[in-house]
Amino acid sequence: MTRLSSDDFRALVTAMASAVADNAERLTELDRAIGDGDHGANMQRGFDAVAADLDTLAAKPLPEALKAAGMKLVMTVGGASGPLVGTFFMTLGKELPEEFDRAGFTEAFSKAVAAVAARGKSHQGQKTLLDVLFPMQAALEDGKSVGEIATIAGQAAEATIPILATRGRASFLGERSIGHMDPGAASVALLASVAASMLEQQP
Amino acid sequence: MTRLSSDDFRALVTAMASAVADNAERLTELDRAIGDGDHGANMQRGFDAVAADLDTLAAKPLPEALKAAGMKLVMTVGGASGPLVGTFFMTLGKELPEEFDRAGFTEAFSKAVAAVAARGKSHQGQKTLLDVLFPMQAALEDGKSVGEIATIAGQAAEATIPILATRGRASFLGERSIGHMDPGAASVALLASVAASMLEQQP
Amino acid sequence: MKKLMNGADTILSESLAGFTQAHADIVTLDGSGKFVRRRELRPGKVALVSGGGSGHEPLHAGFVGIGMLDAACPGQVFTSPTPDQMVEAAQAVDTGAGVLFIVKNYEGDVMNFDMAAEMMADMTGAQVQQLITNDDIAVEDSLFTTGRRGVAGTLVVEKIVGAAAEQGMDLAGLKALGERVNRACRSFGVALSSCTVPAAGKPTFDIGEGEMEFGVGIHGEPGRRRAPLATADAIAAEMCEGIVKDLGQVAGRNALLFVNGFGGTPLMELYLMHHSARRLFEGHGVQIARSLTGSYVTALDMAGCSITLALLDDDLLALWDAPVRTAALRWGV
Amino acid sequence: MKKLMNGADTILSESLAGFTQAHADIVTLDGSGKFVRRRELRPGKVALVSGGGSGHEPLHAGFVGIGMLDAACPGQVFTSPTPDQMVEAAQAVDTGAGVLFIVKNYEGDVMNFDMAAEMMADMTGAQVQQLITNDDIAVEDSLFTTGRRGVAGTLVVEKIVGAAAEQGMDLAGLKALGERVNRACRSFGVALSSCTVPAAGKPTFDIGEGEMEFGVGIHGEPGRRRAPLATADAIAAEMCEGIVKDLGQVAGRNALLFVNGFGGTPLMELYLMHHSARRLFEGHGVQIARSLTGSYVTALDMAGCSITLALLDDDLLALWDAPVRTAALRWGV
Ligand SMILES: Nc1ncnc2c1ncn2[C@@H]1O[C@H](COP(=O)(O)OP(=O)(O)O)[C@@H](O)[C@H]1O
Ligand SMILES: Nc1ncnc2c1ncn2[C@@H]1O[C@H](COP(=O)(O)OP(=O)(O)O)[C@@H](O)[C@H]1O
Ligand SMILES: [Mg+2]
Ligand SMILES: [Mg+2]
Ligand SMILES: [Mg+2]
Ligand SMILES: [Mg+2]
Repeated sequence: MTRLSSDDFRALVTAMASAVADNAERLTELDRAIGDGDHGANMQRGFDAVAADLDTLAAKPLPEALKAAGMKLVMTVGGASGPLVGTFFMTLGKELPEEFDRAGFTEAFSKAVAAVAARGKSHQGQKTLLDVLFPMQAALEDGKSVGEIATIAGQAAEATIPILATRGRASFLGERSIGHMDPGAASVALLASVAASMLEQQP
Repeated sequence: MTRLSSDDFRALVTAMASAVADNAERLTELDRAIGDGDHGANMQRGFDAVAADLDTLAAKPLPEALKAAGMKLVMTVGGASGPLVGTFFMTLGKELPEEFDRAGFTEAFSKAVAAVAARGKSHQGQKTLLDVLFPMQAALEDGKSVGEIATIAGQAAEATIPILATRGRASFLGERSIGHMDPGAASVALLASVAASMLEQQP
Repeated sequence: MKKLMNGADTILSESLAGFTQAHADIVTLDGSGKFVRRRELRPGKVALVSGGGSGHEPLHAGFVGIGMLDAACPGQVFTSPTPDQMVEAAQAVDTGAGVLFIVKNYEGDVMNFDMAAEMMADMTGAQVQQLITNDDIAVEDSLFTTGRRGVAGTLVVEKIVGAAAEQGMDLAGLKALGERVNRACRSFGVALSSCTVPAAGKPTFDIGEGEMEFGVGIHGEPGRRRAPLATADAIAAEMCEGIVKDLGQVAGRNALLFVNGFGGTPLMELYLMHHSARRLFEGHGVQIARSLTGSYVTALDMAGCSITLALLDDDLLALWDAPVRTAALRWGV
Repeated sequence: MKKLMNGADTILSESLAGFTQAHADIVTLDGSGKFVRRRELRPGKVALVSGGGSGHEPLHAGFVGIGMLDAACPGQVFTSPTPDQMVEAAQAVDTGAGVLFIVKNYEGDVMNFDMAAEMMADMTGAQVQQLITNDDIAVEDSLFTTGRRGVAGTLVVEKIVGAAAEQGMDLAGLKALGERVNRACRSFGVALSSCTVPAAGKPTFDIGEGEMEFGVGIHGEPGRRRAPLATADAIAAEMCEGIVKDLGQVAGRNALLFVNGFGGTPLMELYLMHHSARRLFEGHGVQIARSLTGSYVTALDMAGCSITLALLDDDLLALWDAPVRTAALRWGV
């Protein structure tokens, strides 16, 4: 059984927020190529807001903290990524018991991914962040290690490059969307790698 | 006694129109520096219109032809140069007898210059085309040759460079008008040199 | 980047403050800056709420007022607003007859308005309906994709639905009317320059001196293709032919011709495009019964324009003509 | 140069054609394209005729209509129109009560309108008066020079004089009124980019990424000085302080604050400037009683804006508020 302590949660959120800030320019650059050039700024605004609220959040039990963080993201990120990333954390919080094993986490994660797909009316293969979330889910189900999952997430983000977008702003470009990494996919891979390096350090 | 034949008039107008066309870009460039970048286009529009009307104009006696050419310039050039250059030719036509000697021409020229100054409510030393017209008038009065007058006109145009403009668009620039040749002055010097080379070829 | 601003983080709030000061007779800004609302509501009227990313000014706040919207929610530049904005706006302007959200078809906007509608239903049981605009034919339509963007036609929908709401039409009727107007509108855009998002500080796309982006939207996103810059007539021809083809039967129909500037293109060029487009549409037998020319649905400082043709029957023309009093559109009152 | 046009030699005529087609309910274009006139004249009303170089759209043709101008004469781009245009326009719209020429203070405009007035007097004995606007404080004034330029304040003069003409004021009264309004107006402009004259094909001046032209007019002429690009607040402060200083006593006065875009600057920035300027003027005790924000007196595609403050007493405010129905300004009718 795992139990993420309030300190772990703090550390995780802080690390995610600083990774997003450090990568905001790169994410925006990706969005400039096939979107509208705001993805980095959107994500940074959201994670900064969550980090600013950390004292309140960390005082809650983990599921509640995740739900509140997700709601905060919804209320601050805006754009397409706001409802999607927000829904992911809200659902994860809703589905995760306070104490959970790998199977419990995997189940909650799967439900969160399904909620994102439902919110986006989208599925795998459309050049969106789902193209990283689904492979992560499969890797979880396959029993892959935390480090392996992060690697898979990074590869999945790379694998969005040749895809023709049919969802999100990039879909407006038709054929011209081919040859660029999806910014939302890059964000999710980034968050996965942050989470992995945190959890790997755990005893 | 001189009498400008209808063919001479034709040749003169044609030469002026093509000189203006050839120099339009240079004149506009001068106007871009301290004006609004249209002087070449304005003059070209006017002289093209006069040239297009040449058959009608050349059929008239010289004074009438000059008046009509001036009126045509007024109706087509626009801007500040239209009323000024137009007034010059209109007045010259009004004041010039059909047959004239140097004194008669000098008198008509002086009246035309005075009419321009009245129209512009301006005088010498303000960085305008008057800074070429007045020296030309003085040279005429001094009995200078046609070629000398053209040279003086050219020098007078050059001499507008250090002047601080107090009339015309360049006056809006204050100190920044210093260091640039006045476009209207350049136009008048150009017309003077065309007239000189025509008249010098006369027997 | 050259903009009249104090900083990328305050440009939006300062601009909104100026907007509401300048039009204090028509609108007010909610205390937290979350939405712009009509100063005086009309009890019993269905409330119309729109919104979207900022940078498209005067859309949408410039269309708040008598005969058009009741509230507009401005997001960050080119970023859809968040659900709390729509919820608070809807609560502020709902006088009991229900709320219609008018949403441009971008997934960000659609999802955020969806969440807001769900929250409204959960929290207050208020009647909320959504109307999606998607008039941009530069994007291929399909059930399995995001579909077409909502662009300048949104103004036409907001004007006509706004007039009907003012006249007392109910929520279901307004949604159906809006869908009908949206189906009657087709738009196509071309850009001669990129725009520059304040936070990004540099142009969204690079474009050469002799090039244009054909089939652009209103976010500085690249268009369907890059093409050599052509004459206005050639550009208008390709835009108008596309619109006519997509509309199908147009001969003998009355229409509104709306030439919309993207922010960096002056009126001289827009009227020239009007001239060109009118001739082309008239060649197809369209009767240009109404005209609108100006920069109404913009993309910051982008140069270029869109052409919208809206086929309007007599009922819709009458609603177009009905009085409107907003910051950006005003007639009859 | 990137413009939506077919050629530099036809841009003006095609744009004018589009303008008059788009606003056929308000204006007509004279057959030879020499002037735009109000579709329906009001017999017995003094005729107001303005004009100037093109490239400032919607000025002046966009202000032809009920409550404003009776005719506008468009010159070539940035080149004043020719006397035949004013003469023919005046003859077409004079219904016997005389004609007032409203002329921005540029020597080209002044001389061409002068010649037209002389011709009118010679030919027809018609009553013609002239009203010169010169609101631009960026230029030092002097009796011995060209003096100040007429810029955005011209709109305010045309609106207020137009309203009084509609109400039946006579020619002498209108001229005096116009001079009073002109004296109450002060403007100052700043450019972030040059404009490009179609016939020239390249920008009138070169300007670096971090620079602005301070004290520009509306022809892409260089300003009083080149300065490093500053924040909106700093720019507005220098503009507004100059205006207040020039106006003298402003505390406790009612005013119209007019933030005017030059063609390439979007509304978001103009409203931000409104916000900044309003605070500065209010700091001097000015009561901002009316606002106008938009691109009304432009310089082709130039980026930047001017700020105009017009001190208006109750009479002038009432005339500002009076109904107007033109292509570009419309309220109350
Ligand atoms: N329908 C959708 N389903 C899943 N992901 C989506 C969908 N639409 C957009 N996205 C994701 O959102 C990302 C864009 O986010 P962002 O740039 O913040 O918002 P916006 O597109 O509104 O500017 C895309 O890269 C993509 O991964
Ligand atoms: N008041 C004046 N008196 C004499 N010449 C003038 C006056 N005003 C302008 N000019 C001349 O006109 C020239 C500019 O002509 P042009 O560029 O065609 O007109 P505009 O200034 O209206 O654009 C100036 O270079 C100057 O020589
Ligand atoms: Mg984006
Ligand atoms: Mg000039
Ligand atoms: Mg966005
Ligand atoms: Mg000029």
